[in-house]
Amino acid sequence: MQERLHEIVRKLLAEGAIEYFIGYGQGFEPHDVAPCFVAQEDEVEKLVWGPLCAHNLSKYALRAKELDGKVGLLVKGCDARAIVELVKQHQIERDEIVVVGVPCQGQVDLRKLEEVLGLPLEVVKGVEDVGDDFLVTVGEEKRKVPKEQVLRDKCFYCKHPNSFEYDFTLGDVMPFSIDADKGEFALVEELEQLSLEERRAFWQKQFARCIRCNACREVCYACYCKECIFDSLAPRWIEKPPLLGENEIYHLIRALHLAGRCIDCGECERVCPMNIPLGLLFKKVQKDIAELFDYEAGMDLDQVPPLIDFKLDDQDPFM
Amino acid sequence: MAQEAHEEHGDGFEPRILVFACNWCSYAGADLAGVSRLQMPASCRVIRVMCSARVRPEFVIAALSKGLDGVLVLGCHPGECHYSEGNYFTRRRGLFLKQLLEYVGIEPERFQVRWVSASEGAKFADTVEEVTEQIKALGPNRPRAHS
Amino acid sequence: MPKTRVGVFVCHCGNNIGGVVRVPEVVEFARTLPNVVYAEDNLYTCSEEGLSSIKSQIGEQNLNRVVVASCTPRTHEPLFKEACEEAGLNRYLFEFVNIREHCSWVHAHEPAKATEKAKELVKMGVAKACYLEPQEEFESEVFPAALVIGGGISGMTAALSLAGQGVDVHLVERERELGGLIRRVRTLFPTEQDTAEVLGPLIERVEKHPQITTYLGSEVESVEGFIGDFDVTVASDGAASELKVGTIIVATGAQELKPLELYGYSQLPNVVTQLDFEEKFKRDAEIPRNVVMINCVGARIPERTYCGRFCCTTAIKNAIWLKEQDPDGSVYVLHRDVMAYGVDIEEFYRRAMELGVRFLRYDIDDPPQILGEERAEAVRVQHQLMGREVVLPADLVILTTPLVAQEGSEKVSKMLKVPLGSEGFFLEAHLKLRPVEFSTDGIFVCGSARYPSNISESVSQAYATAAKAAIPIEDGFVRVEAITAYCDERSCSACGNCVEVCPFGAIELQEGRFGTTAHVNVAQCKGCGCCVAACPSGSMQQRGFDDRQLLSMISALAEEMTGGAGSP
Amino acid sequence: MSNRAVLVIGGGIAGIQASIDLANMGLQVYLVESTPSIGGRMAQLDKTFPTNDCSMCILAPKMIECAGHENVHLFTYSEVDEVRGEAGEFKVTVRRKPRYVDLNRCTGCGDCVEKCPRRVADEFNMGLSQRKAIYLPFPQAVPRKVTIDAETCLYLTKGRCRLCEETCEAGAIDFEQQEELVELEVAAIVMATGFDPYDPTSLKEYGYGEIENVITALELERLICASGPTGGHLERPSDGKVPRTVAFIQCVGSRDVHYKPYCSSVCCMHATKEAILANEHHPDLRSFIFYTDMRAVGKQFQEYVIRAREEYSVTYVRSRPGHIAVDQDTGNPIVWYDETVFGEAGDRVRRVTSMEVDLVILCQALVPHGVHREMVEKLGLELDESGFVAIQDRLIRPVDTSVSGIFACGFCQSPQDIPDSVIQASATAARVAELLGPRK
Repeated sequence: MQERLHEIVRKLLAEGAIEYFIGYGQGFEPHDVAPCFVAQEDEVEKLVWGPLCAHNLSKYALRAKELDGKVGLLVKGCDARAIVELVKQHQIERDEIVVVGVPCQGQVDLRKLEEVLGLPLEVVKGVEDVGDDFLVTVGEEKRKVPKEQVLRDKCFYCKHPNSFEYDFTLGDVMPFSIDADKGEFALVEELEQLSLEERRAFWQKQFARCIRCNACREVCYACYCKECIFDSLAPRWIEKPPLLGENEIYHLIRALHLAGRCIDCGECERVCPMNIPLGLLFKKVQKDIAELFDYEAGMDLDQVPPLIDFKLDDQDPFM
Repeated sequence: MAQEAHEEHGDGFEPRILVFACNWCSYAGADLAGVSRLQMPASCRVIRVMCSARVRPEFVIAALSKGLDGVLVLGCHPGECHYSEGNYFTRRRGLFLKQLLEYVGIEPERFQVRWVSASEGAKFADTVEEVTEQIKALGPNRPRAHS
Repeated sequence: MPKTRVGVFVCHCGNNIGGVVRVPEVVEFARTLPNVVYAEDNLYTCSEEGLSSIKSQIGEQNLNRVVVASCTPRTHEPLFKEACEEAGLNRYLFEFVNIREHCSWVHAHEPAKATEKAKELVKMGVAKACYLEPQEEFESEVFPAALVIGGGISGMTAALSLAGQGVDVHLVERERELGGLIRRVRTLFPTEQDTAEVLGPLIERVEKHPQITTYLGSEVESVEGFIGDFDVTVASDGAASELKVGTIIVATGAQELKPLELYGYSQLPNVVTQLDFEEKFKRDAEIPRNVVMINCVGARIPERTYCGRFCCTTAIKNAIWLKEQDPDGSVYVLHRDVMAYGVDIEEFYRRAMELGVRFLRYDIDDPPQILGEERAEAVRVQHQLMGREVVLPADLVILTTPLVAQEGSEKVSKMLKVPLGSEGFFLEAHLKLRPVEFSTDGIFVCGSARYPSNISESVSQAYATAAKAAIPIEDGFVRVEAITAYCDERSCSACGNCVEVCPFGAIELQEGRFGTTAHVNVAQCKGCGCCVAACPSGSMQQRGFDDRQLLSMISALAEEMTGGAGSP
Repeated sequence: MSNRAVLVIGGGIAGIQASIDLANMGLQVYLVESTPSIGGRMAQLDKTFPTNDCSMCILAPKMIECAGHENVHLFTYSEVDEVRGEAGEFKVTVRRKPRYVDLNRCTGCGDCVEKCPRRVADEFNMGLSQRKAIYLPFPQAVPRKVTIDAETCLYLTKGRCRLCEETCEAGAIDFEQQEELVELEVAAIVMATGFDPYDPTSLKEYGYGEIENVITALELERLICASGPTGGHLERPSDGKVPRTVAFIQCVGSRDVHYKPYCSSVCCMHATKEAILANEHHPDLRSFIFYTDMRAVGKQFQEYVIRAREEYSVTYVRSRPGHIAVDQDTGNPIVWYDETVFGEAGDRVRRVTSMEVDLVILCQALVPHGVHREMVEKLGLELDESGFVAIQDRLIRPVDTSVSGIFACGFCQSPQDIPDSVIQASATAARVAELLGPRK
């Protein structure tokens, strides 16, 4: 599949169809994959593909704005929804970018892997997808690790293994489900089962740990505002020090702003240095938007976002 | 005065509730309550906005996180908005925000949306009464702003 | 940017506020608030004394913000803004705090709490005031023509008066001819003239008037825009004409209630309504000998609580008419109260009695009964004075029913974005002092569209609307209150939320020096602030209601009452 | 028409509204008011039906708007002396009565009022309290300037005192002030002279003036008004005790061929309002309204009456009392009336009975204002049988008088409530505008 990718990108660059291509490349550590920009044909070999390519590269599509030419992008099924949203939110023109869709059978959650191995990630030399398992190279030996042990949470209920939004595709894979009976919102529902007090305690604990490094915001494809309201001095929505109250405002307002925009790429949770389970917050947002307004972000260019739309017969508990 | 102050504060916790009222219906309703001398708990502080749709959900989040005991958003009845559709957006925002707040452990009673028309002075008074009672029952909203 | 200097004026409003809220304490507290350099109390801040004090203090203390804590902004705000302006302070640097309707009046028995609340409200007001900015009011032109919806007596009068004042008028009537409801009436109260004598010349004047364009068999299909610049589509037999007008008068009238299922109406041939009577019997049909009228049919009942105002007059008028046709015939009017208010109607009432019309009061809990199978033979009713039942022979029973809301009122209401009241009639801006205006500028209402009114009353209302509708047109412009939305293009990333939510299509994404950003058309913006709440980055803001101002109020309230709040 | 000035006679709500509309039409308005302040009867009302809006609260902004309008020229404490000419070119002489106060200097501070030793009945409070000989009619008065009442001022009547002069730091007192005649040329005239309450003394059967606790509706209005003589505390005249039962008698002098044959139009609602307000003051207070027909014919009026009955313990008794006696010990009036009751057989029978109450309110007829007749003569207008300004064509020209160029609105042309007066006021503006033709 990687070869097919190189082929396509080489061709795009040769034809001058794109100014550069954004895919995944080897990071400093063997286990570490990073976004990789390729502008020359002879660089395409740098591009890699595998179970460690978690990043949602769609955010880089915004780069196209600054260029005369186009940008090429490698896009997983899940991330493709971001492309649709960016077009819907007038941030990019679809024809400013060339999308290369890549089929995906699940990505590794490095934190889980570290736990399962009981070893520091540094020892991991590589990971391959071999169907129901990952083949993890630890030092010299190769270890089979069942996917259900190390898969990212969001990959359990993967709905889009194939990119449905592409100009070129690296082929199809069968839709798969590790755990069919485990619904998309299973984890949220568990939390909803708890009492209000328990939920409160849970979230207060999480929010209290936030150091407001803004990584979740920086990585989010939808946080493209020229000036974020959290950076504005007048009005000053939150004070700088990461106090619980301020953090709560920060995360709840982000959840609000992502309502109808969050496409479940899971980047915020992945990059959080404090391991705050932001997925649980944003999954809830998706769940409510779906249940209240029958809306799923990034699926339909023509569907109006839920909070800037209304129906005369929306439910009305307010009397 | 001290005597009277004592009597008045005898009942203990008096919630501080922020009320957003739209200029055309709810604020007029609140005025009517006043003109009709309908007595109600001294718990609410009204901020006048032209339309309930002006109320950023961010305001509600901020107010509750800063420790106010409750937020009440009042608008014209659906279909009666002076700007024809504003309150439909208010309704959707309200639906969504209520569930989000509840999810992170904020009692739903602390954030409420109600429709009060210019002729519903009594309804305004009743709503204030009712919401105040509900929030009294919950007790103070633990301020987090500086914890 | 000069230092913020806030002046606070707290009103006793006689003892309306002062009788509950400890005003001097509030003033003391105000003095401790950030940026407050002056505070005083007034017996009546709205009195000339209070106003002149505001003016002089603006000078002496060189205040650049003024906060008045008194009654509701909905009545007095313009007054205080004027005062500020007269003292050279931009009217938008004024903030109103309501400590009467929202405080002293509703916490009359809790002076301590009311006083605390008043302080907090003042604190919030001051916090907001600190962020107020001077504003220029946008002036928009008024297109020199008016639209009158409805060609009845009200509509025609309004049209003629407007034209008489030199205004071009478009008069739209749903029916194929002018005249409205009273075309079906034979004689008119109080002059008892034949309707034709009155209506004929009026219609002729309307048709002849060079400045009136009449659209018969036509309906207003859509209305877009705002005072001075309404785009109107009128549909006439499939064909549609596009009009531009500056102001609009609603004169759509009302319709007589058809009391189906009541007193055998629509089952018994000789049970009719007053309007049926006007149409059929008062023309050719022979005069019945014994007539019984029943008033308040379908009115002043739980399902329809209101009084039809002039139905009694109609009954009296027709009773007199009958008596004049046949002095020996018997005419009974069964009523619940004879609403003969004023001079003329009372005199009419007395004349009817002199002519031998019998008025019997009936009790709603023991209403009259119609006797007879095929047709009404008689009416049985409790005679209150005699204290026993009486049976009145009847050749004809006339039911007096009220006017009910005109068909299609909802459509007009939605189209013009003006409200309907509980009875389904149009709801004016203020029952007492703004009876023919809507809260929406440039739109007025007269006649029975507003509430059942007799001809004289409808015509007065029509003239009143003509006066009001002509003024902006003669002025040639209106000022738009500066509470409109605006976009900070530097931070706008053009997500388009504002464009989507704006109910007036006032916002567009346009290329500008900061790339593609949102742009607000002030003339179209009505200042609801919908877009502001939908803007994630806070680039979209509303004059006089921006995020800094509102958030500072919230912070001011959230703080403990130590008095150091929400300052810039 | 070249002359674009208009004379408005009467500074009540009708005159004020007409002036504002005319001024907004770009016309020069001369507003002549006989008392020291505009505001008229509405200023005396505590609340207004059916919304219970505080009357002064909605009137005050109008008064200020009117007086402050660049096109309105106020002539308070003035009277129309003479009118000559015809539509388009009336010549009017206005007589400015001496106020003995320099309006440009007076700050309305009230120091002089403090010092003035002479107390007289306060007409604004229907004589229920006293004012000084130098006075401000009411707190929101426009203009907010004091006036010396020449009839009662000690210096002007007895030649000594001048305390006010000594007190006034602004030096505004001017005893030399003479009456002033001002000549005006106007194209049209609007008459809005309003009403006076009919003096019910002549209806001996009701004992007004004899029985202390029998008062009129307008007196009660002042008694329950926060700015009234009792600061809004409802007290009955005889002993200052709070009444628990109040009887309202409707149609006192109205609908009565011996007095005023017409219906005064507003009394049914006025009484209902006062009964509601009284009950708001004292929730255990019960009211009985003795009426002939309950003429609640306006928007929300029936609903108002229903509310009065259901929520404010108001009982409506359909009867016209024939006589009011008094219990000498308690001072309680006793209302004699006949009513319909059910006999043993369940049949209705009329019987005469009586009811002892703490206070009786006479809802007296309302009649054209005192200046009315004189004004009508000066203007050469016709009157109708009831003494109101005659309207030639009620149907099509409801505000046109018998003289072209002269229009009438409000109570002077027929009994009506505030909204109807406001409507007619605006209607006169339209008629004037039609007469004068387009601007510029």
